Amino acid sequence: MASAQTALELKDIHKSFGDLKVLKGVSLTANDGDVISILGSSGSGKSTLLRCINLLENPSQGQILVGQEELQLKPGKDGNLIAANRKQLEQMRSRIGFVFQSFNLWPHKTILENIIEAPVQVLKQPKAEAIARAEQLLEKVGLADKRNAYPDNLSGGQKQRVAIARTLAMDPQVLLFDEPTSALDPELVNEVLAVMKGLADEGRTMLIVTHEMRFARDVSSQVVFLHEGQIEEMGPPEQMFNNPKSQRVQDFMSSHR
Amino acid sequence: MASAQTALELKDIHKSFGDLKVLKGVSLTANDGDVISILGSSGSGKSTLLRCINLLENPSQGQILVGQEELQLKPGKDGNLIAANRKQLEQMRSRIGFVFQSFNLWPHKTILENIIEAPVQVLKQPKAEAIARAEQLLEKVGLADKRNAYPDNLSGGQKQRVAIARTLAMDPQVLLFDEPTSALDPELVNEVLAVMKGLADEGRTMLIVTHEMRFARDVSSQVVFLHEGQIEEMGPPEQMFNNPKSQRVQDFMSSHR
Amino acid sequence: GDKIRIATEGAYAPFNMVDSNGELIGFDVEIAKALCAEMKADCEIVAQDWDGIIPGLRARKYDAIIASMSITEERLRVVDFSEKYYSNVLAYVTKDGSNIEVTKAGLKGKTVGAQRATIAGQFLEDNLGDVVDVKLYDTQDNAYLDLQAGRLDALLSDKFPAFDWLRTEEGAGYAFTGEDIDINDEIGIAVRKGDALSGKFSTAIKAIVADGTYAKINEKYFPFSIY
Amino acid sequence: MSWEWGVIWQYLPRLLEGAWLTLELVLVSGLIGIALAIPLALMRASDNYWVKALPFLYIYFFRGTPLLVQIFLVYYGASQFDIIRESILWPVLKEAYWCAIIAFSLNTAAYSAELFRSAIQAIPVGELEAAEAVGMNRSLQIRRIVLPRAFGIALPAYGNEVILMLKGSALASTITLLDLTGAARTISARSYTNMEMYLAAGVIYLAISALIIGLFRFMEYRFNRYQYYNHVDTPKDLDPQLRDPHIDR
Amino acid sequence: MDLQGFGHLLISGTWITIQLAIASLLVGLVFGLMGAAAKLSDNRIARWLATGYTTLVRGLPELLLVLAIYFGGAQILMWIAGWFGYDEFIEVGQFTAGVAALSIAFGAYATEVFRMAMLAIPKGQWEAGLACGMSKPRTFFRIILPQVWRLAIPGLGNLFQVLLKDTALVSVVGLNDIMRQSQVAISSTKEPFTFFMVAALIYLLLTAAATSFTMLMERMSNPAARGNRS
Ligand SMILES: Nc1ncnc2c1ncn2[C@@H]1O[C@H](COP(=O)(O)OP(=O)(O)OP(=O)(O)O)[C@@H](O)[C@H]1O
Ligand SMILES: Nc1ncnc2c1ncn2[C@@H]1O[C@H](COP(=O)(O)OP(=O)(O)OP(=O)(O)O)[C@@H](O)[C@H]1O
Ligand SMILES: [Mg+2]
Ligand SMILES: [Mg+2]
Repeated sequence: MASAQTALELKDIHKSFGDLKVLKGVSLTANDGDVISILGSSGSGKSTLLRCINLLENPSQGQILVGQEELQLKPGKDGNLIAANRKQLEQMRSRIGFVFQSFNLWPHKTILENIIEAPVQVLKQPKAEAIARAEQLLEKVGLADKRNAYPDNLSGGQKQRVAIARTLAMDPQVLLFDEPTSALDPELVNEVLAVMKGLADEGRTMLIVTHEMRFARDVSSQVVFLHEGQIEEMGPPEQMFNNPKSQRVQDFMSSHR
Repeated sequence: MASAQTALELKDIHKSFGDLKVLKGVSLTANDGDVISILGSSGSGKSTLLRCINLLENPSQGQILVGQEELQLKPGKDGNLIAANRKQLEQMRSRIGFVFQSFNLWPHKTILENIIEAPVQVLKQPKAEAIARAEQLLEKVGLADKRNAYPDNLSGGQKQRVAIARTLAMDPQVLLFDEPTSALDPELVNEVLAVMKGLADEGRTMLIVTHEMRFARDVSSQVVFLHEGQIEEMGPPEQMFNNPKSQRVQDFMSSHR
Repeated sequence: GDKIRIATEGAYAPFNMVDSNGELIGFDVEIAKALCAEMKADCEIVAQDWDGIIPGLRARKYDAIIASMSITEERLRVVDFSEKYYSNVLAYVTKDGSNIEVTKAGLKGKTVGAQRATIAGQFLEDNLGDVVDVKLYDTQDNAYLDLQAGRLDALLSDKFPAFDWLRTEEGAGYAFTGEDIDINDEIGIAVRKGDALSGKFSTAIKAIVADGTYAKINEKYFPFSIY
Repeated sequence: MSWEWGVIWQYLPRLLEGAWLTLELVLVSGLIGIALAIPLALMRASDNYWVKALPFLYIYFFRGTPLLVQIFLVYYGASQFDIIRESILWPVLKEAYWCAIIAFSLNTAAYSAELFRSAIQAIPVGELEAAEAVGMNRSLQIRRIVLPRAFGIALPAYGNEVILMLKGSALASTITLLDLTGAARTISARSYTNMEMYLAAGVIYLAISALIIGLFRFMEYRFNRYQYYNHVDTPKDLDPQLRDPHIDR
Repeated sequence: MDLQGFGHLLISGTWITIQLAIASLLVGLVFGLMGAAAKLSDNRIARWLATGYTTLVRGLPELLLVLAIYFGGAQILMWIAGWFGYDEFIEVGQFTAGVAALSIAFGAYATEVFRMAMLAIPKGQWEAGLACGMSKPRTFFRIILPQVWRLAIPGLGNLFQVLLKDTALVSVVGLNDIMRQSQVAISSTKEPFTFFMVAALIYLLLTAAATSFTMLMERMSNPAARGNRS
């Protein structure tokens, strides 16, 4: 794996909701194999940043590149940027995996159907192949025996692991996680973190919004601290946790041990 | 105030719900001016006992006397005792005030209407008189300015104070309180306790189920400890708090400081 | 009491219908009034949907039906009738020049309409039900509407109301076809079983026929006698 | 009141023929109604003001006026115009059967569209975002996620709508159709046994309702399987041999 | 509104329709309250009767119900009266029969609405009334019923819309409502489309009026939501 290859690049992302400026110019580069943790207090814009990357939220300004390819944007009616080319957007989204805080599994499909849905429908994989792959993934997240269950029958931690498997089934270049463990009971958190740690060890490129300090410290290659819509400081975890430059980060770290 | 006059007497009250024996023979006498706190762990039958007094719950066995008058009971269809004479029951209920944990104010009536409802409808007081009295009571609980508000516009503490005023408007011989502060935020609890303390100082006869140890100790003349449907021990607060005889009460007190 | 309540349908021109004032008018109504005058009775005439006109009588909503009702065996089982106050024949109405032969063979596969719960309707069901598509309407008016709309190839109707309709603007392009069907159909006044009113009406009918009142009313509607 | 039970048996075959027509009317117009309701519901759920407004008027008209008026408008009303009588639509509009189907379909489409719209709007946003995030295009989202989910959510309410349609279908009798009510009315018109016929028809209607309710229970069970799913582990878990801890999986 | 001289007929038909709807609403509400009370009562027979009533009526086409009550109502009434030795003729007019049919149907649905509303009122509301010494009926009428209205009105509003439209069915038995008057007009003018369309528009106006009325009632029934009057 060529380590200097860029997997994802954000340039000067801005985002407002009405008068409220939530992101005020965020730039960020993730190379292949990077695991970037995004920290910041509530309301600092972490979720919004992540959602802007695959245009679940339309940014007001900025550029987004996946691999070397730039996502074509054009101004929309409400002043925000929208995709200029839906086909390209859909294709790019299929290369970016997004794991939601609240899982968002499709309740009317079985676990297996949840996982093969996108590969079959979007990537046009043959069904048999998609199923074989899904079974591998379920094995990996430790849920091989739940293939025919429905999401409502699973615990929170199991649901989140299925959500991760669903995302991995698309074999995305970059994985985005928005607080993947905060909807879970403390006991279930570890299940999910273990799976994510496994992914990091495999060399996956990941951006993770999280409040799990220990995880951010142990797993990330980079830690980004967001404050009022801007990057206050970023660096390797040792530096960010042990001697951050910014007072804001120091305060945050000391209150979050 | 003749202090030896009996205000309320319970003799050997039993109550079962199906197979579950909740009260197993409780006898209790409250003289005029007594403030009796009833303590006990959850499920020990405190609420049930209070509700049996004015037949919101039908006891399985026992006698209830308000003043010198005995409530006439007869066996009902389900084996519990029911009022033999509805008129007497209604008349007795009008002499026993009940303050609910969850206030149970009537949301479609203003505060003033809530208070005058029973005096006008049950005691047939002239409306003007009832209003004058209600205004005095609102003054007393510190809510004179809310007379035309509706319950939904009040805070929890204010609601409970209105509920107390509503009960006082009937000028009852005995007041029963079922955890009058446990549905409230800690800040609001004090509002209500202050009003209750005032009532105790006036010499009202009160039975109070509560978890507020400090209040029970400072205000009561008697403390009753209920355990598994029986009176485990009763006595003046100094004795009950400082050197209870029963091991059960000692344990309870030590875990509830 | 003395008051006699009489029901009519109000949708069977020219025998009974409603004018734009909401008043009931027509041959039946005038006969009813003449009979009441003859009997010196106080009468009230009410409109009633045809479907329910006999049940209404039996339920005592009114005491008599003067609504161009044929005297039939089936009806006689549930009500009594006075003697006839006119005689009816059935006739087919088709589009002018449609050349339909109104025989069982000629009507085969055609759609023929009539009003529900009438002699014409029963005649169709009993005699042609197996070869033609019989459509039954709540009112005669609706049947005319469908004839005009072209949904019906032919309409079997009592002859006189159809005669009246053919004279109107809407009826202009239509005509009687084939022979009249005389099914020995007499029109009488229905009353509840055992009610003495039937005799009184019969007497009164004879009286107005005799004194010329009947003929005068008849003239207003038809250029020939229908008694 | 003397009841003539015999006539019920005598005319039962004709009543059952009528019941069959009733079922046919409900089924055919129900299917056409859904086909119309789905695009209408999607339009109603749209964010675009104009796309939303058009079906609104349609729905408002059909929900605000009696079905009887609608049937008469289609059957007697349309035939008033020569243009319609001379158009190619006439062979269809000429038939009372199709007029009833048209009126019932348009009517139930309006009601069902509102049902489906609220079902679509009840789908948690996250489930749609999840579809979007994996790169599904709009039509794929609608086909794979929105409609199946909305259908599952709307199913119980839609069952009620079908029952209402069954009851509404009695109005077919006013435009010469011999549906269950039409048959009962025609028979009683000549035998004067109103109560007996209405009673018999009523019992048949209740039986059909029960049938429809049962059908929808079954459909709901099949379609919303996930709500009824009882966790049964894969067969290998049931195999005692494989449950032996010494066998490495 | 002239409509070739038939405008006034339609207006009088509208008036009949309105009378019919309002009378059926009032009687139907009584049926609904009684039905709900029976369904919630301790008496098994009352519950059983009420359940029979609602299942039966809700399962039958309204048209069939109108026909059955109109043609059979008097017979049944007289039959029942006969048991009590009363043999006189019982008059059931068209209007009465129409109101009976429509209110029986309305009442069956209203039963469910009221039952839901009654169940939604916290038990504590009853207890607070009883604990002051109020009798059960007094508590019901002074405390519970006013709150039931507030919860039931949206549901009743929907039912009223349905009722308003169902009045059209009564034209089948010859009551001179909007529908019947349109047909009378059509029989002279031969313009079915025009008159049925006018009828449709009148119904739309009526349902719109009913909607605003419901909204008004909804506001009136919830004094607390009208704001703090202090
Ligand atoms: N759809 C929206 N419309 C309006 N304001 C929004 C919207 N989404 C987010 N915001 C606002 O944007 C700000 C940033 O929100 P965001 O969800 O990105 O914060 P966050 O850093 O993820 O916080 P948390 O840790 O609580 O999830 C907040 O003030 C929020 O209220
Ligand atoms: N209506 C009822 N039906 C059946 N069981 C009941 C009922 N009400 C109370 N119980 C049971 O009776 C027992 C005593 O209940 P009660 O409410 O009197 O306890 P308590 O001492 O007031 O407890 P807490 O402090 O939690 O309010 C409990 O086990 C409870 O589950
Ligand atoms: Mg967030
Ligand atoms: Mg309690």
